[in-house]
Order: sequence, then C-alpha cells, then structure tokens
Amino acid sequence: MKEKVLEVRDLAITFNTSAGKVKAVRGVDLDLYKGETVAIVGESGSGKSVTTKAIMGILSNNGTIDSGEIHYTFEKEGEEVTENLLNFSKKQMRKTINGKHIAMIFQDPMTSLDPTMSIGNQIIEGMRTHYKTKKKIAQAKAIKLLELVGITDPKSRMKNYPHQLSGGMRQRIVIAIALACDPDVLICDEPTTALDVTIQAKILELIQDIQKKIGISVIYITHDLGVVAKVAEYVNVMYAGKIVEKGTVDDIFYEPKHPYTWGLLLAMPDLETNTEKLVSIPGNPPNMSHDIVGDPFYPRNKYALHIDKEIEPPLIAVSETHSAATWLLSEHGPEYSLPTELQARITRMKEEAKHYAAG
Amino acid sequence: MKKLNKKYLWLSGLASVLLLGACSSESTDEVEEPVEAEGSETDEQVLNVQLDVEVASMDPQIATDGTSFEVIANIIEGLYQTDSDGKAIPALVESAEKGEDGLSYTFKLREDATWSNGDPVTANDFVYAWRRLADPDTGSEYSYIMGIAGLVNANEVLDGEKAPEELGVQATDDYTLEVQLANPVPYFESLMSFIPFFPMNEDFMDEVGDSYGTSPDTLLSNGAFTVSSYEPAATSIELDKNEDYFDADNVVLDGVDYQVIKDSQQAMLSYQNGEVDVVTLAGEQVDLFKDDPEFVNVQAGYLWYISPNTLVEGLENENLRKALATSFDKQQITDTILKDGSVPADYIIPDGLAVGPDGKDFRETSDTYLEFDPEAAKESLEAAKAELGKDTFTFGLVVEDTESAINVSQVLKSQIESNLDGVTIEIEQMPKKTRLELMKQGDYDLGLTRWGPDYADPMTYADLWVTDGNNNDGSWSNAEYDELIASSINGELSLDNEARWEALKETESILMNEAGVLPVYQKGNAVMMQDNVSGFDFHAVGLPRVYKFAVKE
Amino acid sequence: MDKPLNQIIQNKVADFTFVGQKNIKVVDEVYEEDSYWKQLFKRIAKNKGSVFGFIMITLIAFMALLGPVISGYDFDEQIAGHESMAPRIPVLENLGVFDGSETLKTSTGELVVNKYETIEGGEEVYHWFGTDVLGRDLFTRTWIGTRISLYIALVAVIVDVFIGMSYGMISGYYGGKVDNIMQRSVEVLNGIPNLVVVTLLIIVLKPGLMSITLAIAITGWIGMSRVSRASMLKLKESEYVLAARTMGAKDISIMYKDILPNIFSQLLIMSMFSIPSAIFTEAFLAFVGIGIPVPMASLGSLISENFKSLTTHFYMIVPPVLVLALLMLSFNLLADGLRDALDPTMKEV
Amino acid sequence: MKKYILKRIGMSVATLLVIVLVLFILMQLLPGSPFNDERLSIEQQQVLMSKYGLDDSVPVQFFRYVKNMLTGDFGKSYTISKNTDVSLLLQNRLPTSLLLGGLSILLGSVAGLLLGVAAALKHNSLLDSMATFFSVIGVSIPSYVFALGLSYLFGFQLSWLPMLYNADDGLRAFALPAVALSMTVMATVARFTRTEMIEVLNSDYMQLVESKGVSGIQLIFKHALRNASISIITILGPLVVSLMTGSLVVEKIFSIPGIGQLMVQAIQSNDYNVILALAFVYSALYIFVMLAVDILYGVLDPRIRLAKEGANG
Repeated sequence: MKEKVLEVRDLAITFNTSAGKVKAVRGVDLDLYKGETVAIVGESGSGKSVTTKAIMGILSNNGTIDSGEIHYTFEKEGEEVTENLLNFSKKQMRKTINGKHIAMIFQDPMTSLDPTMSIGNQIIEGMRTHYKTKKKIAQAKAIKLLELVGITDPKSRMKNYPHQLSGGMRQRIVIAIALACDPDVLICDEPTTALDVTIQAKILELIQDIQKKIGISVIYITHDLGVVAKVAEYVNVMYAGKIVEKGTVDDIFYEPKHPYTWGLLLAMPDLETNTEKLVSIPGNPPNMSHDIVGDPFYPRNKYALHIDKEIEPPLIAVSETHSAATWLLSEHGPEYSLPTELQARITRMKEEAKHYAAG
Repeated sequence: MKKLNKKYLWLSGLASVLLLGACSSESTDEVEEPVEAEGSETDEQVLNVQLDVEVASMDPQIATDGTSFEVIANIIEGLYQTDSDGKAIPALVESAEKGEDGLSYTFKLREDATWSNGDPVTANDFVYAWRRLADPDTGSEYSYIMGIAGLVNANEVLDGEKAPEELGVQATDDYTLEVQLANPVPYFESLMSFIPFFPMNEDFMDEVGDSYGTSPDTLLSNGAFTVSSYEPAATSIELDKNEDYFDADNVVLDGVDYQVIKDSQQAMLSYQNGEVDVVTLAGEQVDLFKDDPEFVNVQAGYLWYISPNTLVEGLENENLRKALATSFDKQQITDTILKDGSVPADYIIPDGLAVGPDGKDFRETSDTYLEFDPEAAKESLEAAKAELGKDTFTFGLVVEDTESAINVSQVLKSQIESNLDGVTIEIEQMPKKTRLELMKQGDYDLGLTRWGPDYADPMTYADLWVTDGNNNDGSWSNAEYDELIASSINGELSLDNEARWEALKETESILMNEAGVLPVYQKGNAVMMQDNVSGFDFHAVGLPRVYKFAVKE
Repeated sequence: MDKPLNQIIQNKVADFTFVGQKNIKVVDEVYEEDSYWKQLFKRIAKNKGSVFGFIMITLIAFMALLGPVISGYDFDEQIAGHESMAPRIPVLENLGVFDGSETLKTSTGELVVNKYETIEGGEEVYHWFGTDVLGRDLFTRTWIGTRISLYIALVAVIVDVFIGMSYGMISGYYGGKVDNIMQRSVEVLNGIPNLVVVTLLIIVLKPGLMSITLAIAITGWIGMSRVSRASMLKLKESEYVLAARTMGAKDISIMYKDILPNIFSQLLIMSMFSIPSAIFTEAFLAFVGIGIPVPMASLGSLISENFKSLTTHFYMIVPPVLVLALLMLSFNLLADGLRDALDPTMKEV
Repeated sequence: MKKYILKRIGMSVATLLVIVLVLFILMQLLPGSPFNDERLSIEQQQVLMSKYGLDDSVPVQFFRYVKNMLTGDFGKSYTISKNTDVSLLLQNRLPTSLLLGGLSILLGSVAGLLLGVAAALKHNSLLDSMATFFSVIGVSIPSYVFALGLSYLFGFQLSWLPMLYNADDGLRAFALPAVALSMTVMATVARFTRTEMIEVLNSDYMQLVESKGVSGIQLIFKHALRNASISIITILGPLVVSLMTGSLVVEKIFSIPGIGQLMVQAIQSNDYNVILALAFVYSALYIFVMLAVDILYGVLDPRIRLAKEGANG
C-alpha cells in the first residue's frame, strides 16, 4: 500500500489585482505518494505555480483561498500525523512545514537567490532556523550538500555570492538550499526552464538521483511534456485553474483523452517530427478575471461540442488512474478519433519505449 | 563581519529608541525642576533679557549696533552715562571743566575705578581707546564720530593724513584727560556717553590682541557687570555682578542673562513661561498684551523715511515728491500695522532726540510738515503731471526683508496707488545689506530706509542731506541748506548756540518743504517687563537700555 | 459518477455534437480588449486614493482659477479697518461657527471679539477665510497663492523629467568616462548647498517668479537624476536589455523603450516628491525674505507670512497649510495610484 | 575595495576644491560689499577693503584663501561678529548643528524605517494608509510649523521640555528641535522604504527564503530590509540637504547656536568669509555623506563590492 503524503482537495484561489479579481485556481485535486513524482503540466497562467505556492503557504498577500483542503501527512515528534495545511497560520507554516518538510525550487535561479547574502549562509540559514544547528556543523553539512548537487570546490563556493555563479550552478545551489533540512516533499517549479538545454538534463538527472538516494516525494511543475516523460510517475494536466486530465505517465502519453493534452503532445518536438508539422494550440488561455461559462478550452478546441458553450465538463474517469474533463468521454459524446498526426506519434513513442525497455 | 555590522546597526537603532524613551520619561520626572531653579534664580536676582539679534562685537570701538552697545554698556563704564531723561550724568568723571571758548575740556577721573584684572582705570585708557577709534587701521565703522566730536586733527587722522597720536586728546596725569576741539560742539558731553568713546586697557589689549572679546577670558570689565559666559555670536550671554565696580553698592542685580530669541512669538511664549523677564513685542502680539500692566511702550529714536532718488526721471520734480509724501496715511500704518508705539512722523528730526538752549525739546518748538492729505496730494500730482507732461509713473520701492518693513511697504504701495491716479509702486524686497548697497550706488527709485541717532543733537539727522553727503542717497541738493549746515558745524553758527538751534529748524523746513525725503514714522518699542522688575530706563539715543539700576524682586 | 453528470446535463440543452472548427472564432479577447492607456486609466480609476487625489487636484486647480474671481476682493486689496478679521461664512455663521468671532488669549484673560460687529457696515461683510494683518481677504490670497504653487509644481515636474531623468539615464547607461564626468559635475553642483545657490542666484537676478523658476530649474533635478541613474545601472545589465542590444537596437531606443518603462514607477514617485520639495524651496525663500515679491503670494509665502501670527490669530495660517497639505496628499495619492497601475510586480499571478 | 575607497576620497577632495572655486566666483557676483555701512565714508571703505585684501585680484584672493584654509584659517568675519576668526565661529557652532542633525537623522530614519516596513508588510491595509497619511503630513507641513507647534505644546503648555536651547540642558535641549526636524526625514524614509520593501517582498528570492521557513523577523530584517536598504541609503544625501535647509529655520525658532542661523545671517549681511566658510562646511558635509553612501552601498551590495574589488585588483 502506497503512503499518501499530500492530498489536495477542491482548492480554489482568487487574486485581488488592480485588474480585478482573478480566479487563478478553481477546484484542484491532487495526490502525492511517498517517494513518487507527480507532474503538473500546463501553459503559463494555468494556475500550477499558484497551487504549489498555496501548499507552501507563500501566496502573495493579495491571494485568498476560497475553498479546499490540503492534507499533509508527516512525522511530528515521532508520530505520524495528518493535518490540513490550510488551517496553519503563516507563522506555523514557516515554523513547522516550510523548508523542514516541504521545500521548493523555483523557476529562475538568476533571481531566486538573495543577492546580498553568501550562498553558504543561504544554505545554512534553514538549518539554523529550524534545528538551531551549530554553525560549524551546518557549514559542514552545507559543504556536503554542495558536493551532493555536484558543485566542485564547495568550500570556497560557500563564500561566493550568487552573482558570481552561472545559472546552472545557481540552480544547484537552490536545490542544495531546498535539501538542507531533509524535507519529505520537494516542489520543483519549472526548475529547468531558465537554463540551457544541456544543463537542463543535468539538473533533471540530479533531482532524480537525489530522489532515489533519499526517497523524497516530488511535485514537478512544468509546461514541457518532455520533462514530464523523463521524471514523473503521475501527470496532472492543468488548464485555466483546473485539472483537465490526470493519469499515469503512460495514460497521458499513450492514451490521452483531453483535446488540450492532444494539443500539448502535438506541440512537443521529437526527433522524427517534421518541424513544419509541429502544431501549436491556437489562441491564448482565457482571461481569468472574467467569469468562465462552459468549457474554458472551448474557443481553442477543434473538437468542441455545443454543450461546451454551456456547461463545463467534470472529470470523467476512464480507468482507475486515468480521468479527463471533456464531454467527449461522456456517454452521450459523439464518435471521434485522435488527430492522425498524434496517432502516429503515439505509435512511435510506444516503439521507442519498447526499444529502450529491450535495450 | 557584515553580519556584525548589521546587528550593530539595529542595536544602535534600538538604543536610540530607548534613549528617546528615557528622554521623555526623564523629562516627566523633572517637570518641577526648572521651576525650582527659577525660584533660586529669583533669590539671586538675575535678570533675563531677550535680545532679537546676536551681539556683533564686544569691542567698544568696533561695535556699531544697539544690541552690542547695550551689552557693552553693562560691562564697561565711560566718562558719562545717560540718565532716565536722556541727559548725560558723570560716570567715571569726577569733574569736568569746559574751556571758555568751548574748544577744550578737562576731565578729572575718579580714582576708585578699576578694571576687572585689577588695573586702575586711567586717563591713558581713554587716550588709547580714542586713538584706536580714529586710526583707519582699526577699521572702526564709527570712527567718523571722532570728527563729529570735533577733536583737533580728527578728520585728518581718519583720512590717514596724520598719525593717531596727533589727535587732540592727552592724559596729563593718570586721572586727568584733556581734550582739544577744532570747533565748539554743544553736545560734546552727551557724546561722551556714547560707546565708541569708552576706555580700553592698553596692556590687556596688547596681551590678547585680535582675540579680544571672543571669550570671558579675553574681556575686561570696569562696569557694573562682568562677563561669565560669552562666545562670538553667542545666543546666550551671562553677566555677573562686578563686586569691584566703584558703584557696586548701588547695583542690586546679581547678574543679567541675555537670551537671543529671534522669533517674537517664541520670545513671548518664553516670557509667559517665566524664562525671560524682558521681551520686545511685534505687531499683532501688541493687541493681546497692550492692556497688561506689564506692557510698556517706549519711544525709540529711529526715524523711518522714504528716500526718493532725485536723479530718477520724475522724482526730480518737487510736486511729485510732495504728492507721494502726503498720499499715505501714517496714522494707519502706526496704529494698525506696527502697533508697537510707533508714531506718525510729520518731521525729520525725531521727537525726544534733543533739547535746545531753551530747555525744550526740538519738536516742541518746530512745525510739522507733509501731513497725510489725499486732496493736497492729488493737487500736487496734477501739478507734477502738468510740469512733467506725463500721466503715469512707475517707481520701484526697495525695502529690506523684515516683517515690519515689508508690511509697511505694502500699505504704502496700496495707499499711494489708490490716492494717486497713475502712480504705480513696485516693491523690491531684499536683505538689508543689499538694499544699502543699491541705495548707496543710487541704483533705486524709492527706498524705505531709516536712520538712528548717534548723539542727542538734530545734527545727527540734518547733516545727512547735504550735497554729496555720504548718506545722501537721493542726491537731493539745496545750496541754502548746505550753507546752514556747514556754518552750524564749524562756522559762525557753531559759536552761537541759539542761532544754531534756529538754523537747524530752518534746515528741517527747507528739506521738508521740498520733500527731499518723505518721513513715515518714528519707531516705538512695545516691551513686556515682568512686574517684579523695575528700575531701568529706555533711551531714544545711543544706548537703548541700561540695567545698572534694575531691580528684580 | 454518471448520475450527477446526467443531472447536470438535463438542466441544459444537451447538444453533444461538434461545433465544427470553422464555427469557432478564436477570439483573443484576453488582454487586448482595451488600449494600454485605457487599461491604465481603468486601473487607476479603481484605486480610490488616486481617484481622490485626482479629484482634489482638479478641484484645487479649479478653485485656484475661480476662487479669486468669485470672492469679490482683490488679492492685494487692503481694506482699512478690515485687518485681522476671523473667518465668516454665510449660513455656517448661524450654527455658531465661522461667525467672525475670535477668542484672543490676552495676558489678562480671554477675550471674544467679533470685528464684523464693530466695524461700520460689518453686518454685510463676509471674509470666508478671514483677513490678514493688512486687511486683505485670505480666501482670495489663498487661491492666488495656490496658482503660484501649482505653477512651481509644474516647473518642478518638467525640470525633473526633461533634465533630471535624461541626465541620470544617460549617465548611467553609458557609464565609464561619460558617467564619471557627468557625476563629478553633478557632485560639484550638488555639493554646493541649494540654499546658497538659490539665494545667490536670486540676489544676483533680483527676486521674482522668473528667478525662482530658474533657481528650481538649476537645482531641482539632481535627486531625480540620481534615482534614474541608479535604476539604469541596475537594469542595463539585465538580460532583456542585453537582448535588445544584440538585436542591434539603438542606445536611445533601449533607454526610452526598454528601460524607461521599467523604472518609470520609481521615477514617478521621485517626481511626485520633487513637487513638495520645489514648493518648499519656494516657501523657504519666502522665509528668508527672497521668495515671491509682495504683495504677490504663494502658499509658501502665505504660510511664512501668517506664521508670524500663529499665536495671535491662528486662523490665518490654516487655509494655506490646509491647501498645501491637501495638494501634497493628492499628488502623493495620485502617484501611488499610478504606480500601482504601472508596477509590473503587481501583475504577477 | 580599499583602493576604490581611496580613489573615491581623492575625488571628493578634488570636488571640494572645485566647489570652493565655484563659490568664490559666485561670491564675486554678489552685489554689495561687506563694508557698505551707512556710516563709513568711501575712503574708509577703501581702507577696509585693502585691510582685508579684498582689493586684490580674484585669483590672488582665491589662492590666498585656499592656502589659509588648509591651515584651518577661514579669514575673519566682517559683520556678524566683527573681527572674529571665522574658524572660531565654526568651532563653537558646528558641533551643535551636527548633533542636532545627527539626532534628527537617527530619529527620523528609525521611525521612518519602522513605519515603512510596517506599511509594506501590511500593504493596502489600514496600517498602510495610516503610514501613508503620516508620511504625507510629514512632507506636507514645513518643519517650522512643527517646531512652533511642538514648542507651544511641550514647552509652553506642558512644560515638559525646554523651549529654548540652553547648553546646560544637554540632550533635552535638542528634543523638540530634533523631533521637528526629523518629521521630514521620517516621512521621506517611510515612503521610500515602503516602496522598496514592496518591491523586494515581491521578489523571487524572498519566496525562496519564505519557502525555507525563515521566521518573519529574520525574513524582514536579514533579507528584505537588507536588500531594500541598498536603495534606501541613496536618499540619505538628499535628506541631509533637506535637513540643512530645515535647520536654518528650526535653529532660529529654538534659538540654537548652530551654523544654520549663522548662514542666514551671513547671507543677509554679506559676510563673505562666513558664507564661504559655511558653504564649504555644508559642501564638505554633504560630500562626506555621499562618500559614506557610496561606501555603504558597496558594503551592502556584494555585486558592487566584489565587482570593484575585481576591477581594482
């Protein structure tokens, strides 16, 4: 039996901005099991980062949580407890959860380090706060962490400031910071987007390695299905503040059900696809400050049904692990077939996978 | 290390907050203290006096302003002193002998006067001081007074043509001072109470040199008080009673504390708080305090007038000047703007300045001129317009940037413009020094200016407006006037006191009838004095106030 | 799971047929429905503070134009006998306030006086803000003074924007020798206390509105140039600027198109700050006696002037201080609103 | 860093020299001589002019001045305190003004920082509005109005603190004037802090720090304020200037024997040497503050500190 670490139910978040109220997240469910990796995929603005920030309790001041629960199971004074993180005050979150149990890696390593503090101090800060670790011990651990994340000459790096390091190194530092207090859950918010492709892969491998070594659970946020394929076990596809399809990696890649997922898959480059045939999803995500009637994906959907104009489809289960929010799956839904290009791709991917499995 | 800095920064911030807290709590504890201190001070009889400007110099031969004079007069004694009526009474002089022709004086000095360093005050101290005053190298702005005093060779020494040693003053022995005059000076004795003629101790001066008067240690006293706290341009000065003063028995006060308070409202608050005993009020405050028994109104000698620049087109015209002179309501200016006891001036020789040979004040026996008369002003203006062939006139009025000068100038502008059709006045306000400069260079149309008397004789005003006179900024010129003045100073008239007096009246009438200057008002001072304070007098000439006989109960 | 689904559907017209690609309009209504300025305006309009600020500034400007006309007095008209009269306002006077009476705290006790009752024909006289010591109507003078202060504010902003911002941006952008020379010059100019520069200038030029304008123009922009230089230094190394540069964008276009919009909010706050400091420079000159020449008035000179009657006739200083404070408050609130509307960090979701 | 600081100091000294020259030339443009008293004749004025060397050519006067200045001799006062060494006037008054200015800056910046931080943390709340309100009041009302108000309330009505300066009262004598002066400082600092803090608080690295679980106070002071202060210290320079201006009036009201009062007097009485010396002192003070800001900037911001180290070896 898998141990559930994190369970998000019906999370809804609104932001008060100068442009009006923005419903960034509109009822999200999410499950994370111990030692596993869940990916949240979606275009920017789909609410994936906001969801994770809510888990961390670091929403900006203008954000309010309208509804939902975030149940987190962790060890507290030797006992296993499950608590709703939304009942925690900001102070409690900081004291008991942030860094200590759930850590986060941010998108842009160029801006996510405090420019005025040496990286050594930034790494040991968490330990010093949570465990009052002695400075020397903390420093020793920091050096080990730096080694772990693959930084050469860690001792002298401790004294460096962020601006003296390259982007890839900085992201390694951020990872080191995140791991400093041995958290159970690591949230990676597009950790490789801002990096070179070559470094991207290395960072991903690093995270995977670490996961294997210390058995941490990871939530991955990305807009890149390629990354998802590499790292995740479970995938949640988010669109306009809702999860529109969820399933195992295989479910999503080999049997995608939602037209939006199709779009994402088609937009993913692979070696054999002719670049001219790479199809992007037309249009833009909806303006979340307006009320959404019907399926928010409707205006961009080739497979739109008339009902999509009226009613937003709920998640409809396909298998035990797999469900998608599209009326195409309903019993009244019309006959349809996957876009031919996508079918071809899926076939190719399956073969590749077999090939790798065999190899 | 950085971290340390940071911590330190916050620590110090915290400390300052605590400090502030401590400050305020401390202050609540000590509420009573100033009152107690006050109480003990009253036992000690220390008079607290407000000044509205700092002392510019403690050097009798260098100082030029009333405030400096006032403080100096309390620490140094001269030959004479002014009594409550403004008459000269002997101070260091035991007896004075005037030569029959009025051209020489022999002063016998009292022998019990000493400087605060123990030296006796001798006739040589006077000789030294007077030569110093006349010596161009000293750079005394009041050196010209030596010429006014009429000493032999005075003007030659002033111009650097003769050595200071040739000045007509000698010490025949330690306590006898002889003075030779080039011409009779009827007000010579009164002039001797004027600060620049006060003695200086030569040895002490040699010792301290240029640093004289920069600290209590570099000051010497032979008067009623000694200096216990002073620094250049100090905002508070403390004087203690001089026990070695020859007349110490008659000095009741134990000390005088001067406090410079420039803002008159602040001054009044301090007065009401009991922090000062004597303050000068300004404008609006008079309304609130004029019914108070502690309120005193004093007439001062200063005369404010408008100087018209007769070299400016239009102002050479006598009728236009007359029109201007009679077109503003002086009564309104003194009663509703100044309120400090100033009185309208329909004359140029101030009231209470000088007493004539007949024993009467100059004003008592002379006429008034250029009264406010809008109708006459209009007539004069019409005549001027006809003569000049011009209907509109625009004149700048330079004024200094003091509250009263600015307010007065605005009323002047408003009244002149409403009473004189076609005349426009443009006020140009500036610092006093700049105004003086502009007026000296003749670079102005109309200038609101003032003159304070240096000695108790009409001549202190009358000689201002002689042709090419140093202070005749407006270049007004009248041959008859020049002649009368010259004769009164060192000609025929100087020998006949009564004729001279009449001649001075004549000069005033000449000046006024031609409206050579346009008098506005004679300054008064509104003073508040705590009711437990008494015994000091205010003077219109020379020294404004003397505290020697002041009493604080 | 299907059951509730059916319930949902039954309430609506359940049409499970394809719409067809041709029938779907891809409407990019998202962020482009309004022009940039319209959006900006909308966002500013949503900020209550900035709306208040804007309305107040408009109102004050309106009063500055109209006030002197409707008061029935000239700003320099000295009415004999009307000196130091307390405010009297029709209607309100019946409520026992602003009825022209004033309590004087004399040393012999409190004294309630009402000059309107003692002067001839006083029953018909109204001075809404009272009169000053020379008998001039303070309502008229306050609004005349507001005109000058608004003018000074305008000068300050123009100078800030045209001289200060450009100077700082150029200096920061080019760096190196240019920056060095430009900064040394500013240091010299700035190292001399404003007070000295302004005072000497005005003494040399003779006091007047022109001289004050010039004095503010010469000294007022330095703060702004500093801020814009600092921001420029921060931003010129940023990726997007480097990107623009590699794309071959011209310096001027990088400065004004790429960098300026990003430092605009800071500069805006700075320029809003330069307004009070300019108005205070003017007020300070008034205090030293070389401000706007009498009988003209600015809010600053009115404060300095009536300050002298603070303990005697308190009401005199209230209108200029109030208008000045309100004007400053409004400028600040408006600036805040603008900033909130412009600040990119606020848009993060 | 050391090299950089040395270079910076050298440059400051050079700037000061240029300022002295500029001031000297400006002073020549000033109308009126110090010896235009009504009672002096033209001849006597000439004598005085040559006595003080004012009839020499400007370059001669300038070099003589600079030479004397280096030995601490600023010439003599012509009018304010006749025949007194200007250096003596400064010696007596400068410490008083510095103390007053320092107290006001300290008071104002501590209060301003706290207010600004509080406002930024509770962005768009009542506290924020209150802080904004206070800071607006602070910048909208001239310090002399505060000065008289404080003096009336605490000095006169309540008699808690002395209304007039008296050296015997020690720090108490500075309480009211320092508070009056610090209002502008407080308001400016509060406002600037608020803006900067909001920006910093919204930055990515603050989220990372937050996600580390660093406690609120550490978050604010160790990270946010430290980063914000890099920008905040740049307003120190302008603040010092505004303090100088403010002190001229406040010193007058509380009758404090400082250089502010002296300056106004000097300007009004054409006391060249005093104006020159004071302008020099003000300039030196200001340049010193700017220097300090620059160095602080380096200390606080490693990007600059390390870059400069690199550039200068």
